[in-house]
Amino acid sequence: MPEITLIEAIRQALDEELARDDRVLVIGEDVGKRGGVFRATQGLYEKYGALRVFDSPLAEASIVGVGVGAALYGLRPVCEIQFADFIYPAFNQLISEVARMCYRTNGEWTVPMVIRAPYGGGVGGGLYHSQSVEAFFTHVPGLKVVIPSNPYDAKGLLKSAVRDPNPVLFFEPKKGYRLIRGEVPPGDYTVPIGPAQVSREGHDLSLFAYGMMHHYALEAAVQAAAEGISVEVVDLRTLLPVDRETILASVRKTGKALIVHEDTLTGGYGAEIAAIIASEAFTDLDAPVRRLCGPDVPAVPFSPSMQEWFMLNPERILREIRSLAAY
Amino acid sequence: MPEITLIEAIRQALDEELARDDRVLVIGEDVGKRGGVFRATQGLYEKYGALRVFDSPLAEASIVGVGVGAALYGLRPVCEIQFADFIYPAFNQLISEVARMCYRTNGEWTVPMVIRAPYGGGVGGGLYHSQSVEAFFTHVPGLKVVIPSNPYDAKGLLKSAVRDPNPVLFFEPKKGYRLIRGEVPPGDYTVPIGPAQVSREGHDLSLFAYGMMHHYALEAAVQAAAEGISVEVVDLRTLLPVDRETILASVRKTGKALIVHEDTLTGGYGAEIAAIIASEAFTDLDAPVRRLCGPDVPAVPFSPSMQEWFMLNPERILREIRSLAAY
Amino acid sequence: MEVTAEIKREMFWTMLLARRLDERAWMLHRQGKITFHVSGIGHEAAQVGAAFAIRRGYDWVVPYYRDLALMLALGYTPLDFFLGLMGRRGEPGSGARQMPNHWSMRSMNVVSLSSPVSTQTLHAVGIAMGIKMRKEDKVVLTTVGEGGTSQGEWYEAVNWAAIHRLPVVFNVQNNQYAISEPVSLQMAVNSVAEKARGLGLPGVSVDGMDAFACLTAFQKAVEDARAGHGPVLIETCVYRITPHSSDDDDRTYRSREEVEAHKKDDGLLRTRNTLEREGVLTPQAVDAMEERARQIIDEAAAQAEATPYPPGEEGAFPVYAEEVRHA
Amino acid sequence: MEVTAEIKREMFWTMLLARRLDERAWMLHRQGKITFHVSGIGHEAAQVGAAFAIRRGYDWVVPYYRDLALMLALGYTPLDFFLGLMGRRGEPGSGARQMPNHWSMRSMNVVSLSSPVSTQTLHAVGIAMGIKMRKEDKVVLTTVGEGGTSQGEWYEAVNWAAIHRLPVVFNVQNNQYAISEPVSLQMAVNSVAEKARGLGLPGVSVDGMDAFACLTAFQKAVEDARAGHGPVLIETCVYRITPHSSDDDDRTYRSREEVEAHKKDDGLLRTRNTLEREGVLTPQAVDAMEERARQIIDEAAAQAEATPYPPGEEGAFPVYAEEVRHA
Ligand SMILES: Cc1ncc(C[n+]2csc(CCOP(=O)(O)OP(=O)(O)O)c2C)c(N)n1
Ligand SMILES: Cc1ncc(C[n+]2csc(CCOP(=O)(O)OP(=O)(O)O)c2C)c(N)n1
Ligand SMILES: [Mg+2]
Ligand SMILES: [Mg+2]
Repeated sequence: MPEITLIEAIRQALDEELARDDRVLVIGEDVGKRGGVFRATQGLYEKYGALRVFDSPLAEASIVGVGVGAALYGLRPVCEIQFADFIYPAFNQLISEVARMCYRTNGEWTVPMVIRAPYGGGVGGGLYHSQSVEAFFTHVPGLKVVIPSNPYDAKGLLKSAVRDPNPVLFFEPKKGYRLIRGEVPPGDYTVPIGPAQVSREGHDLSLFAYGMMHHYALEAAVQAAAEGISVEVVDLRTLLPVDRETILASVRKTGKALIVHEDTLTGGYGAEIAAIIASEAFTDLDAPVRRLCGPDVPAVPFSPSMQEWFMLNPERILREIRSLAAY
Repeated sequence: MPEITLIEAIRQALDEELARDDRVLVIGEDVGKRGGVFRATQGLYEKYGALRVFDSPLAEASIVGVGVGAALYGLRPVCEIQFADFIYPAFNQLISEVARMCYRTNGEWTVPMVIRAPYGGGVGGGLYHSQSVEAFFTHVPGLKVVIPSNPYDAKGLLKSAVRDPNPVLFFEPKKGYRLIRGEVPPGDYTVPIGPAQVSREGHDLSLFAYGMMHHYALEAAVQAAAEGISVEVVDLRTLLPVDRETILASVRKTGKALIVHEDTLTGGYGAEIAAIIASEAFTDLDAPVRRLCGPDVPAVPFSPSMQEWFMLNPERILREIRSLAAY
Repeated sequence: MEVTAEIKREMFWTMLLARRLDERAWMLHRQGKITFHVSGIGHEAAQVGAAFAIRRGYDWVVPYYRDLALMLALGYTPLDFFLGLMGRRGEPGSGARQMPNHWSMRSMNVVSLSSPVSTQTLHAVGIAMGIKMRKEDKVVLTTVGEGGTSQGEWYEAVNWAAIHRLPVVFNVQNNQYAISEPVSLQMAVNSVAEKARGLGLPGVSVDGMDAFACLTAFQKAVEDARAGHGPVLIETCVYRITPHSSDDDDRTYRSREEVEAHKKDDGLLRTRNTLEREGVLTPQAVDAMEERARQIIDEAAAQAEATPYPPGEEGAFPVYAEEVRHA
Repeated sequence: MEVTAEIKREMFWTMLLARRLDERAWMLHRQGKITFHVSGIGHEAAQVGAAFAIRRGYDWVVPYYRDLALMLALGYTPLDFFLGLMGRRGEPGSGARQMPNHWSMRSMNVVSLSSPVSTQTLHAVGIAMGIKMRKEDKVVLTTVGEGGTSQGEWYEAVNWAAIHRLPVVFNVQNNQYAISEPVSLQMAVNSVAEKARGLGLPGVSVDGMDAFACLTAFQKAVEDARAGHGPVLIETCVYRITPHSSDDDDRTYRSREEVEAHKKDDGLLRTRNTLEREGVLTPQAVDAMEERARQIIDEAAAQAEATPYPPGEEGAFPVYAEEVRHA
């Protein structure tokens, strides 16, 4: 099987979905001739034309709001927000409209649509090109939230998202766009939205992560193994709905839970996972549930020194693993 | 001391702060002649004039964004969002600007401002006049988030908010506006932002709540006492920064924690409290941390029957208390 | 298109039915049988002018909460209306999840409405994108209040439609107030039509008390849009004869004289006079219509009152499309 | 106000310095010494025209990221610029937390900038509210790109200022592109000035390659705003001679011929020719300026390179005003 990058997997998924279903269209800033600032839509404008690979005005509320209209009409819009940091102008549309159209109409209308956005730090992007925004949306019933960590999942999950009858927020760890390579079969396949994946089995503790942090978690787990600590790593992949079964099964097995995310700690996604474990696996726990997350500052600072201070890495995860294993 | 309503306490705080400091101004929809749709600003337009009690265009991004500018200039804006449900158009300003002005300028600029909004359900307001929105903001470093439950705190905390050098989101449980009465001294006093309050001592379990749910929690605690269950009730009051000390001290004493909020469960504020307790009070816990929250649907439905289904009440809290106490 | 006597009578009948329904709603509110009403009195002539200009059931409609007359013209029934007011089982738009006047009628291409103003305008544009992609000759009619035009999302929608010459007729029902705020606090120009011109589309202001002037204006706009000449904005100058809603007290911000003066020039009266003068209606025919309206309304109200609330647990779904039971 | 020879030379010097600094930034990027640059080449004449029209240090400035020449005119130094580019300790606007070109200079009433486009326009309006409240005769100059005018927040800001006749000069630097998207995908009108007129304020388009035409236009606007006649919008028609940023490749969306043609009519060249023709500058004087610029730039770049990064842990503050250490 060919090895491709994360961004190429995404591009392939878009290309194949555009080819498969003429209701699919891509809407976003610079997605046309420019092929997207990260090249996720490269070549698609030439292939499918300006109406199906649509350069929007510089207005995110519009990208999502027009997407809603298109979905109501019967199309399958895939909206691109250029950086996750710029999703906030669309927040009203996402919360007030996208998330609750189905509920508020008792199912008379639904808005099958995908909102894609590159997220995350470690790329020298400073406060406004590094943000992790998932926690704002994992609190919102009616949305699905997906974060792939590798090319295989990215392609398969994005295809599932396009075909899902519900709105799906699809956040892509942009630091991994060209860094992360993996085997991806050419042609059609899907990865279901919902199930998390145990990406490494272990029995001393369970480590839950997603996106770039999942890679660091795996690295740390390998090093921990060398020290005799057996870490089970779970790639959450779908953040909403939460895959409680996989999470709880793992904790019941290992008795210890470490949740790792790049987003800031307080009120982050990890809080929900910790709360679920604390409530549902109480009697199985041999140690407190730990969270290793970004520091509670507004976002990643620009200067390389402060960026490094902010970001997690395998070494810091390993330290936390050691500490928890020793509890 | 005179007994006044929650809304009157808020009106008094605004009135007194406008009188005390000529940098204070109120900005919002219908806050002028109309005196606010809930009458929080009644009489203030007549007293302080159209520039200091300012009827904004129907545009929440503007209300907050113009507030930021006014704060940068040196004023102390108190922005009113007519219903918390309508805060989303201002989300970009709140997250990208308000929360991080201080951090991103290394303190060169700060935005001392208050954003007030009535929130919560049980008022027949349906999906868009009933929302609890606090969890979107308790995840945001740089903001302070305050929710008073009674007139005394409301007046004292609002005054603290106006005088705080940081941006403060001030959410008011609108169901209690006229329902909740309490003693409030005339004239100036403040209640500090930060500390939670143990509103009822107990030793069998700790119940954490805020806003309207705090009242229901107290009611339930009284009934529980009659059954021989001693419930310690904590009114969180300031949601961000989190008062970890008060929370943990209570759990260490009782060994059991129940978190109650009206907002939906998944990713709600209760998740953070549960996560903190699970991590910091692990060895003190005699039972799983429980959350009793709104159901995971987009918001409160309109029909009285479904509204009742959605909303918590003292009876449901009491049932949860019994169950946890029996663990 | 010729406006036959029959069409004129039908227009008058729709206006009359809307008015009497609306008055009944106010009465039900006074009787404590409903908790909330938002009224369209004063807007009927303009709405009927719009409704009769489109191909109903073929073209798309994205309405706002004052559009009772428009909705009746589209086949919405008095029973539907009362079920909505009372939040009863079988309310067609939302299964009683939404507040009254939050219409949705898929069979007639009428899209669901939320409460935050102006979000729907972007949906209209998205639908028009679909129409353009599919090379249909349909038109989208969307409505909003003049206060709503202060929202950024409204501007973005009109701008997008103008850029891509989409078949949208933007109707702004300028009733001179947004709750308490007069137009002069929403815009610096004399009419919303001027705003349209600044965005590159035709802007037309029409006397909204004149149903037939409105009809003509909308017919022209619809024709142009259908022919591919791009969007048009029509401002219908109406007057909100009632308070903003049953929660409002308009005596705080406008004089009784002002309101009374407008009542005398009301669209329903004017249409009646015109049609009687033209010989299209006789006083007897009007009396008969009044009688018919009363009967229909009595029956519908009684039927709605006899309908139970939905079971509360129905509030639990459909959060996701998979949970839809009644679509 | 007379434009003396000295002023003209100073304007030219500022443009020249900005250009050479900018070119050096591109060189540093090619050398791998910096990771990111966003360029103002092609905008200098217009920016200098604006800068010299206000009372610097007295009036307020709310800039955007291309405003290097404007900032230099306000006292921002080449060292400041390099510290920002390199993320070094002591970077004045943000302590190296922000990406390059995210200026802030409180001593000169220059407000901090974020990355999401157009949010700042509302801040300018809020500052003007303060000016009006305090009855000062100050003016606010705020800038944005033409793409930024597609954002709802921009519209809301201009609308608010127009309604209340606030002393704001809105400068839109129309460089014909928003990254890859031409103006025709942002608006249906031929100039941003037309949009202004639709909102009820004067809109002026001026040749942004002509520094003195810009100066005149801004002087008039500033005078009007200062005199209380309300806001003015000035569109400076410039051209972005470089790619959008160092991350961009503009060959995907515009021809080399187009770019070369604009280089020949560049504002720096034109000003030089004009001033030489007028006898205000000699070729020798220009050479001397070039030499001085080179020296200043060499020194500043070397000094910045010799400056360390801030300690990473400084990223921990100041999230709240209480934590400010360097203000
Ligand atoms: C985003 C948002 N903010 C505030 C409100 C509260 N609100 C409901 S209607 C209204 C006034 C609307 O005025 P206008 O658009 O002129 O329509 P009208 O009611 O006059 O027909 C306001 C402020 C809202 N619904 N949505
Ligand atoms: C809200 C938001 N969306 C997207 C971006 C990404 N982005 C940065 S600059 C830019 C184009 C800006 O174009 P324009 O306003 O014309 O200014 P110019 O760069 O041409 O000076 C875009 C899309 C952003 N910064 N903010
Ligand atoms: Mg109105
Ligand atoms: Mg541009």
